[in-house]
Amino acid sequence: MTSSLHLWLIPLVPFAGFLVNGLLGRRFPKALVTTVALIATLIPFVQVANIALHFSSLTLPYTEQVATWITAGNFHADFAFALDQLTLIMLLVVTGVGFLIHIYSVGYMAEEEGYWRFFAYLNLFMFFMLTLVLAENFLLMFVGWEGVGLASYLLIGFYLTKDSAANAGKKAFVVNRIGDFGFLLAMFLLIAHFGTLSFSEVFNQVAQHPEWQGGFLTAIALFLILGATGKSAQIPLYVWLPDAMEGPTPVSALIHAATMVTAGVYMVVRTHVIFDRSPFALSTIAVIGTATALFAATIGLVQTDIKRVLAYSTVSQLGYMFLACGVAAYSSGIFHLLTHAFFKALLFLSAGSVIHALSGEQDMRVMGGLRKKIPITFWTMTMAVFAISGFPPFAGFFSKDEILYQAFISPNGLGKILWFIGLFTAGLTSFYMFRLWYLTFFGESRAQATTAHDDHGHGHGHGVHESSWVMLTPLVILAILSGIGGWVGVPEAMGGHAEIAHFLSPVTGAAHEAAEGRSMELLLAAVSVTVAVIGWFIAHLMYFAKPALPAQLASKVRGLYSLLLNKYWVDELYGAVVVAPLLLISRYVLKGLFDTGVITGGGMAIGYSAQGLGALVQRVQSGNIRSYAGWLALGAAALLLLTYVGFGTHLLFR
Amino acid sequence: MLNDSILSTITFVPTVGAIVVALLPRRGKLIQWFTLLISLLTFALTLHLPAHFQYGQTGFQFEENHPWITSPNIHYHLGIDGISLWLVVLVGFLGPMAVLASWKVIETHTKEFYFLFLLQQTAMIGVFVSLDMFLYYGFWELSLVPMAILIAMFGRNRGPQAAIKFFLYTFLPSALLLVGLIWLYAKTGTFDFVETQQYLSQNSGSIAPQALWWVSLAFLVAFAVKVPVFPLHGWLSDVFSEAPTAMAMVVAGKLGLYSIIRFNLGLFPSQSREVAPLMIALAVIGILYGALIALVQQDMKRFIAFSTIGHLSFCTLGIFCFTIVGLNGTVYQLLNHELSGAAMLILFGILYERYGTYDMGLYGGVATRLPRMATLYLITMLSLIGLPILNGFVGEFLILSSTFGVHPYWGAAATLGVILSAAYMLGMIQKIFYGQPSQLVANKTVPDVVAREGFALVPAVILMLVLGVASPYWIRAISGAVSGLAQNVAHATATFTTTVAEKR
Amino acid sequence: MVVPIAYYLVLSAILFSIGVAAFLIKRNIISIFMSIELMLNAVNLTFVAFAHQWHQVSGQIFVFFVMVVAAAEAAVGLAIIIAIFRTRNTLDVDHVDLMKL
Amino acid sequence: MHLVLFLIFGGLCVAGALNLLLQRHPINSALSLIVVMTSLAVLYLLLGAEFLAAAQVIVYSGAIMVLFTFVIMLLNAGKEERTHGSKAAYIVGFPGAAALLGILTYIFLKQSDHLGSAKLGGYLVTTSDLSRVLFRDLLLPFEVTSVLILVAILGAVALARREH
Amino acid sequence: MTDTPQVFRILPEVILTVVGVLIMLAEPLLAKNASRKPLGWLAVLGTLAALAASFWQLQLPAGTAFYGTVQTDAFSVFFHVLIAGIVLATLLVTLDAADPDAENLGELFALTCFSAVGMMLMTSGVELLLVFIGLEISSISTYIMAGFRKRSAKGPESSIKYFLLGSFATAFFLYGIALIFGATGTTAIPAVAGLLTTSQTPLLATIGAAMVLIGLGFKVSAVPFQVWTPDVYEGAPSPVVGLMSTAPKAAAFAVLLRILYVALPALHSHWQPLIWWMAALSMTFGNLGALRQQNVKRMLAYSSIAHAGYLLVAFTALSPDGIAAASFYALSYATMNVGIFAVFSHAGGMGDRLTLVQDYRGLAYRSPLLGGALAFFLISLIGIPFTGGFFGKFYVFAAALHSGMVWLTIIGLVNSGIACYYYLRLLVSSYSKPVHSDLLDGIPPVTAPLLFALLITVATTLILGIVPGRVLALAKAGANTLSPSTSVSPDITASQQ
Repeated sequence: MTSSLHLWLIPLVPFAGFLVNGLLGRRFPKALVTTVALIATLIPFVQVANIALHFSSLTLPYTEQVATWITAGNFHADFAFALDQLTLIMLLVVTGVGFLIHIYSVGYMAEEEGYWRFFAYLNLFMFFMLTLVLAENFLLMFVGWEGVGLASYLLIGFYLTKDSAANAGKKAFVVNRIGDFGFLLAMFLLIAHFGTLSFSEVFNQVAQHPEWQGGFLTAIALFLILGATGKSAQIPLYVWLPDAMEGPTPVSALIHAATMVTAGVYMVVRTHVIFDRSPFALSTIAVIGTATALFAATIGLVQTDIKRVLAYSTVSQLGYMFLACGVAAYSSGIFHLLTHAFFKALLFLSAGSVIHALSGEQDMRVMGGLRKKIPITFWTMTMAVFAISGFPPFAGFFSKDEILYQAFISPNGLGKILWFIGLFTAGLTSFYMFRLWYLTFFGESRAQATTAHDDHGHGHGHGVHESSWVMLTPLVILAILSGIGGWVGVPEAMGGHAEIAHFLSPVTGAAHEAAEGRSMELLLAAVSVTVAVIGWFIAHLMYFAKPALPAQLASKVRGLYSLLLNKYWVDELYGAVVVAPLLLISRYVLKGLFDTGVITGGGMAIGYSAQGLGALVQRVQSGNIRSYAGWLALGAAALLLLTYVGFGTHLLFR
Repeated sequence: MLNDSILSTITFVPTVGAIVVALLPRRGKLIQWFTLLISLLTFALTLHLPAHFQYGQTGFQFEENHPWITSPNIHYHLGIDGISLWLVVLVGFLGPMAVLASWKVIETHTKEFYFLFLLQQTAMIGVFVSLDMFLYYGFWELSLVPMAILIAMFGRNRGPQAAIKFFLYTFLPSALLLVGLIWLYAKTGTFDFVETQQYLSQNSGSIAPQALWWVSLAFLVAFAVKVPVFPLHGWLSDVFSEAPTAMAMVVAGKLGLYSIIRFNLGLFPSQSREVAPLMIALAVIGILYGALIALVQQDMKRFIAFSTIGHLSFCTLGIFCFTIVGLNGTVYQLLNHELSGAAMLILFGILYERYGTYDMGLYGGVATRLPRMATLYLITMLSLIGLPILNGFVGEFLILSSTFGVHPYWGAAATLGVILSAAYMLGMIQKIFYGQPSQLVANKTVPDVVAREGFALVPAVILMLVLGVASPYWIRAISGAVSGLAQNVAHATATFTTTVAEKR
Repeated sequence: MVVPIAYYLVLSAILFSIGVAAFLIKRNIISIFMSIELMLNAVNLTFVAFAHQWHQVSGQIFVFFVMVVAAAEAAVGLAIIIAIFRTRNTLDVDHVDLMKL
Repeated sequence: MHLVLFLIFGGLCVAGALNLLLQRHPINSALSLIVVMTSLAVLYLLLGAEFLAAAQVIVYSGAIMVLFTFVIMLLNAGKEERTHGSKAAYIVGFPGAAALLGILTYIFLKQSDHLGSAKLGGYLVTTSDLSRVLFRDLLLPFEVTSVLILVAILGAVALARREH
Repeated sequence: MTDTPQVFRILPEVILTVVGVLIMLAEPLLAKNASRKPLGWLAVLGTLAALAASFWQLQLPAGTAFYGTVQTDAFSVFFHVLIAGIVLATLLVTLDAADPDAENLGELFALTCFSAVGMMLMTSGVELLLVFIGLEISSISTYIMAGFRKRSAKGPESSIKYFLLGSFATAFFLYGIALIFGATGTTAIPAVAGLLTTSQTPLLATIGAAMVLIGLGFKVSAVPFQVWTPDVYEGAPSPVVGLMSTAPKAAAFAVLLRILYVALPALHSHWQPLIWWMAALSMTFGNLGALRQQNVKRMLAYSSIAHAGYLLVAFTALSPDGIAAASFYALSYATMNVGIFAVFSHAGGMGDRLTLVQDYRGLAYRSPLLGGALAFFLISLIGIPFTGGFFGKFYVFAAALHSGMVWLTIIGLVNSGIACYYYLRLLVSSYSKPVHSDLLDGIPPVTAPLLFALLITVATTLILGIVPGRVLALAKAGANTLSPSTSVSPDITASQQ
């Protein structure tokens, strides 16, 4: 069935949804808005599922050239879509998780005013994400890349009246733009060296020239990394993700957990041909990934807001994916992306359901004892907590373990150290996840009578209750997926046959087999499980057995605790080092001193000096006839002198 | 038959309209409706051009060449090529938008306003279509007068000073431009652009290089002031804050940039090559300088003025890379920025109509009151900062990629401008639209976007999307003319490198 | 005995510059007016001298016309002086400086 | 003899002119001007322009100077007082006048050998050839002077007439 | 002499003289307080007749009359038409501005006609004597007209200043003629050139030329001799200033053109530096002086100094183009200036009610026609294209640059840049909101003669700006008659390359 798959339809339907809701949504009833939004997400999911079923019979790589976008001189870029194994997985994740979250947000956003605006922006996001994933050249990917940044800006700033939301939105967009700056420079280098931006041509040229090692390829790779860190919230450009929690929870789930933030990883895997040629770039990715994982995990330990904890855990898990790409284990990176999409979306949605239940309350110190009150949310969240902490047989265990294993056996020198830090972070992950788990669901309820701050305005005050079914079904589905999601990639060592690695091998190249063989893999898996258990045990000890312990511990290491609580003061550091001086210079030096001083001042100076000369000239007119006659006589004498002296001297009158 | 008189009709329909406006009685909105009719008619006529434009052909089309004055050999010579084609259509398109924008804001002296407005239209179209340098200089100077008088009449508080400053800033360098023109006439014996171009390219050896250098500098300075390029931008923020919206829309950018492309690159390729490093440096500084000051501007009109300086510096950057891609990007970016810049100015204008102040500090939370206005602002803002599917991105990308190819470090510095533009634009949107409704906004109920304003802005917004997505239709015409220019600059560089070699 | 024409010319030059000097020094408008008459007379002398040298009678005719002009100027000048006297009742030229700068 | 006469009357002229300069009272300067004019008339005689000399005495000193003295008397202009209107007249004026004199005399003396010399009776102009040139060659200027005189009268009347 | 009767050569002058005399005769016949306007219309008719006569002279074969004292050729006709046009416009403006029973209004009309006669004689006279007499007639009549408002303090003062300094300069002019006569033995302009080559004392002629330049420099208010202009223009009534700043100046330039290019082309290496310095200084001095000037008429006095400078630039071109440019500029400057003074005299009246720049605030709103006309003339003075002012300047600088005067052109154009500041200040103030509008209430409604005068001036400026072809042809024909043999230009090209 090699007939055209109409790939262009996949992004276009959500865009149509956006247009319909955007333009006419205000006058539509809520139900109509919901149906339009859901259909606009369902159709691409169905189409992708259909493609997935017939996938084996496709001739790959399948590209679809819709129209030329820009042609100027010898530069050419067009609207072209491509499909291969990697795209298929990403499509499945985006449409699948996207559709579930759409259903969830029907319930979650029911009472919000501007309901239609939310779904319009959500559909817009789907359009840009699908364009990003399906793009066949860097420029179209950049369209998606900036587009998702825009959608996240709109959705973070959805609550118009909240200043903090607007600030967070602006921060997200600007930091993304810094990442896009890197992406742009990479594209310019590509144009300079390859003359084109389409993936197939670039990769063919790279393949034909084995002698190209590093040099400009490293430069391109490094700039791509800068772009990726911007989008996937890695050090140093991760600062916007925690603030992005200002947006509604479904947004955090969809954009800031499952799809948008993984765009960086997808881009690295898509362009792995370039990265393979520069070991330096690969090791930078690995180092950045590991460092971010550890760094975010440590901050996550002490956070009190439930969504902030999940945000830092997302940054940390993305660190793992970057680590996987860093050690050239691209398929395991994608595998972790897949599983992470399931359980992280589940965590956010269940957290949303918890917040919904507590009518807007997000501070864990005020929660507790919800196990009985919201059982289904409890059980689904438990599945997710076990998955993320890396307990077999849940999804998280297989994908995270695969990454650690690949790190351990990776040829480049840092492998062992990275593995160890990864392991330690896995322990921290299980600790803060179970901390969250205990604080939210166990112990007695610490909710004071008046809920502290009701910033969402949608908490209907009558007691804690389980969310409606429209919110719970996605939770259940995602819980199932988090459970069985991992089985797709069970390594041979544990009896599975790593379907996902084989499935992705045509795109990411064959995963290299380790010399030590299976026993080593089993040993490492065991080690990681024990670390997860230790993490759980400590969390159990501190938050279940002796609830007073954390306070004492915190008072003993006061300095470290406040350091972590205030997120290493990174935001303040950026503000002081970059933002404040920039504003200061532009306000006083540029605007004050230079613009008014030099430019306007210069003009005025010329004006006044001319007027001064004019005054000088005017003084001759003293009004007295005799002085006039004097000037006349002098003029006459001067003229006569010039005639006589000027006899033959062509002085100046050129 | 129509083809050889279309340009004259397009140029002089507004003048005829102006004369009729002068005679109309001052009853009700008669003058406004009539001016709208005239501007729509002009726009329709300009649409005739792209319809009958032969894309493959190089050189000028729709040419009209009649002798005008014999003793100094001056001809009435009109013609357009790929570059000026779309600029004429742009002026046509902006006409009706301007009239709609100033429908309600201009209540007193409407007759004078619309008379001078139509005169300004003729002057601008004249600049783009005239190929005889005397005629060109005529229209170039004429375009100053209506603008200056309108600024003086309708300035908010420092109208007269701003008018004089604007006039002087452009008039003084154009006086030197006239010296250059006459000097060229003394050498070539004709004012015709094409003949002068041939003459200069054939026997560039015989003319004293030093004198030619000064003449090209005079040309460049006169045009750079109008763009405005970085150090010569003193007049722009005053004019923007004083001029009525309809005038501020058309004042910056196109005349200066078009003239640099047409005359500096056309007549003095090797001199432009020599001055290129300086101009690129000024352009990049302009980008960053404009963006940084826009970041801290509190007055809306000055904000848009510095943002315009930033964006137009992109175009100057594109010109002086001398690559076909860059030049295409420049002309396209010029088209798009004029469109989006005009739309943004109109938006500021209608906001001023409602709340009566341009100070951003007083605004806040307008989005809750005027959602449709907020959407229009959002889309225009996105197009200005270069969101990919909108029109701002295509030009910017082409310029930056070509600059990066020629001067990587300057290219990288210019790309920083992309970040800053996002920062200050979003800052503006947040100050005005998001957050709690400010005291000014809260207790004043104003209508959202009315039909009249909708007619002015919605076509512009749709065009932003269409220009962003379907750019080959426009670039096809531009690249034809531009590749000719790039070749003769490249050819000149051959001679240039030799002259540089000798100099060392 | 012969007198070189140059002597006459020098004499007329002296008279001319004395006329100019008088214009600067004198305070009374009528005296200034008289200094102009003196300058005209100096020029007449030059004319007659050159007429003698070139044996051209038109030089002397010129003097006649200069006289006519001087007469006309005298009439008008004195009328203006009377008009000044009527409005400012002073003849001192330094007081006649209402319009300046 | 010609030289002696020239020196006498030349000296008289210069003396009269200086006297005009130095006198404080306008009537004295008027009289000194009359002296200058009559001595000029004699110089004209030396240069062979008898008719002109007569005209000079009659028209110039007779008519114009009489008009001057009449007006001086009419306005009974008193002695001038030393008002210092402006120093510019002196600072700028005198060097100008001196330079003027210097250049002219220098040039005349330098060219004097080309200029030839004036002999007494060398070139006598009779009234007949005077009138032939005046009323034939230069007829138009002669007629036009009538317009000039008309303008002068008109002006004098317009300015000096005492309104009702 | 030739077939055409002699009188046809001086037909315009004769017509105007007759009209002047008729006015003088009719004036006493009118009742004591009857309006003198009919006399004005008589003068207008006379000027129209003179205008027609000078056009008619075009088809006469070029030739001299009255024993070679007067010559009619394209050059003289051009200036005759120019002067007649100016006088016509000024008469119309005087008719509009003057209140009917003004004292000795009749004399004013007569004097205007006689001054026109004097100027026309200057332009067509080729005998230095006739030129001198013509100069005297025009000067004396302008002295009298300057002091027209005898009642006011400023009237007589401006007239005495103009008179004393005028005759001071005329003495120099006369001395110049004497020296030229001394060097060549003749006072006929065409003959001088021939005799100059054989004369032993060419230095005298050079000094004579300088003296003539001094005399005429005063008349055209070029720099070393422009001190009188601001005071006299401020004192004289506006219509008269309109006449004074244009017609005598044009006539003086015509005389200068004839003397320098017909009589003394061989001495160009001496007088060209003089004119170069006079031009450069006049432009700079005039423009700088006007920058701070608040009084409108003084400002325009400085501007007339500057425009004299621009015109002198054409002299330095030493080519037929230069002469044509000079005469064209004289015409274009005249129309602009007469036009703008028409507006001032209507707005300010004979008594100069509106003197300062800010008095004119809001003029355009109070009476759009006057405001529009003022704006148009100021734009033409600034030198905006499609107006006479621009084309005049362009043509002058093209001629100058063509013969190598690069630096002068740069100075000139930078000066025109500076100049637009003070013109613009007036233009902008007329379009800004009025401060004290009671002054503006005094402006009478626009009358027929003013309308007609404005029509002539605006139409001429537009024609000169947009289709100057025919006028240029006439100017070039005049230039060729002046220096047919391009004896002047060949050697200069050799020297300056």
